[in-house]
Amino acid sequence: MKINLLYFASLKETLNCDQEILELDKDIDTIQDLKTFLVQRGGVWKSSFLANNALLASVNHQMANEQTSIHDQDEVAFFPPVTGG
Amino acid sequence: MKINLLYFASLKETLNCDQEILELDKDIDTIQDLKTFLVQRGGVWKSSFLANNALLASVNHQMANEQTSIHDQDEVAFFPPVTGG
Amino acid sequence: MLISVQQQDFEVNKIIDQLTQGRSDIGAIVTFTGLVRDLSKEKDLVAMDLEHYPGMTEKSLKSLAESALKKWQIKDLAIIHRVGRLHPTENIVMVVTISAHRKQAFDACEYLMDYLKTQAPFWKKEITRDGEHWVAAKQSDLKATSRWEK
Amino acid sequence: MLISVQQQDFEVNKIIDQLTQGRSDIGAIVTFTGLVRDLSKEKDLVAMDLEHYPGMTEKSLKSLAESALKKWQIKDLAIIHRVGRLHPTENIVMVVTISAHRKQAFDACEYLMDYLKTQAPFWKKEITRDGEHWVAAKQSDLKATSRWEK
Repeated sequence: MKINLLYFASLKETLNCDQEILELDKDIDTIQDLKTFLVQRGGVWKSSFLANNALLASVNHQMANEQTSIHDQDEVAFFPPVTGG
Repeated sequence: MKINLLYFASLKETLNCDQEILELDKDIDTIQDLKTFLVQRGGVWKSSFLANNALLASVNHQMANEQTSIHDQDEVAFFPPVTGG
Repeated sequence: MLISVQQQDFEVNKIIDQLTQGRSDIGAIVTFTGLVRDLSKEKDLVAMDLEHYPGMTEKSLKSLAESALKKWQIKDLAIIHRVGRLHPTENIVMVVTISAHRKQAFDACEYLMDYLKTQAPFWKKEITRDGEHWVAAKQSDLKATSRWEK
Repeated sequence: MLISVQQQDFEVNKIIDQLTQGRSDIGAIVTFTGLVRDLSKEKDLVAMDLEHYPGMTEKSLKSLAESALKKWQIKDLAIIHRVGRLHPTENIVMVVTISAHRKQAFDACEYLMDYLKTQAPFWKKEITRDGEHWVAAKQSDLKATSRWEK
């Protein structure tokens, strides 16, 4: 399946990446699976997605958690805790 | 002693009086004494100052109570509970 | 501190500008505006007469403002109250508080309105198609005020 | 309901006018305005960059607004949030609530601000003379939000 993956704020800068289209294996079902996949890239990816428990995720503009499932054509995003207002 | 006495809002209308200069006997020391004096006028004065426990009083622009003392040249006012804002 | 009892209308923007001008330490501005409303289905409220006690009203608002500046971490505040004849949808009162953080500005603004409603010598008379009547003081306003005394 | 994520500034008066136009059932208007402040004594904050998640931010504000309209007896509300580069003393955010009675307007406005601070995808980066850094989320904001869940 194919997903559109976005990164925001400090995470975007750390990864030096704001967006990518990802082809994923069928065994990646949830946000947790996706994080594990990203950790395997090593370097800043490993440190960002392994260590950072405060990291938030959304699927199709809805806040998500580790168990939220991912489907083909989804827009998934990772970002740090929000600080607007 | 001489005091300047003011009435406001519904009380002013009931008494049909907004202000009077009063010459008072020396035995009138407090707001309570003044109320008793006004009750003696009878009619609407009696009903207004005897029955109306919610009536508020001020002496020289400060909120007063039954025991607040009155002095020569004071500005005293009686009025119903406030309803501004 | 900006305190005014006046017949003419006020503009929220202008009061905010007056309070914040030349400051860079303000992170939060809270305003409350009270209006003449007509809640009856018949829309029978023609006007509202606002009476006050000249001299005492201003002093009472000033002393209320001073107590708020002591009680809350706010940088400044404004209280504007209109008097005379007002009509439905017209402004009656405005309170503005400015502070570094939002919680203090919110609390101070509510505190000021609660006390103003029960302590400042203003009286409302409603002019309706069926006649005139003085607005009765509300128990809920007294309760709202008492919560700050804990 | 008026929701906007925009680069340009807003005017409190105009937002209030838009919300209250043609209504005579409004007795209370509460506004909150959040500004860029420079609390440091050295006045070393040069600018604030507001990043957001286009698409999700608007949806998140809309769903927050809907929850407030359900939870509180308010007649309408506005949420305006600026994005892009802002400077000290400039407006960041404004929330307006209108209702018949003041308590509901105050509570709804605080509720909206608390949730906006912890739920809506905005991120602040401070540009100072010493460099840039992302603003950290505050524990106090999370606490402020949780009190509405009781």
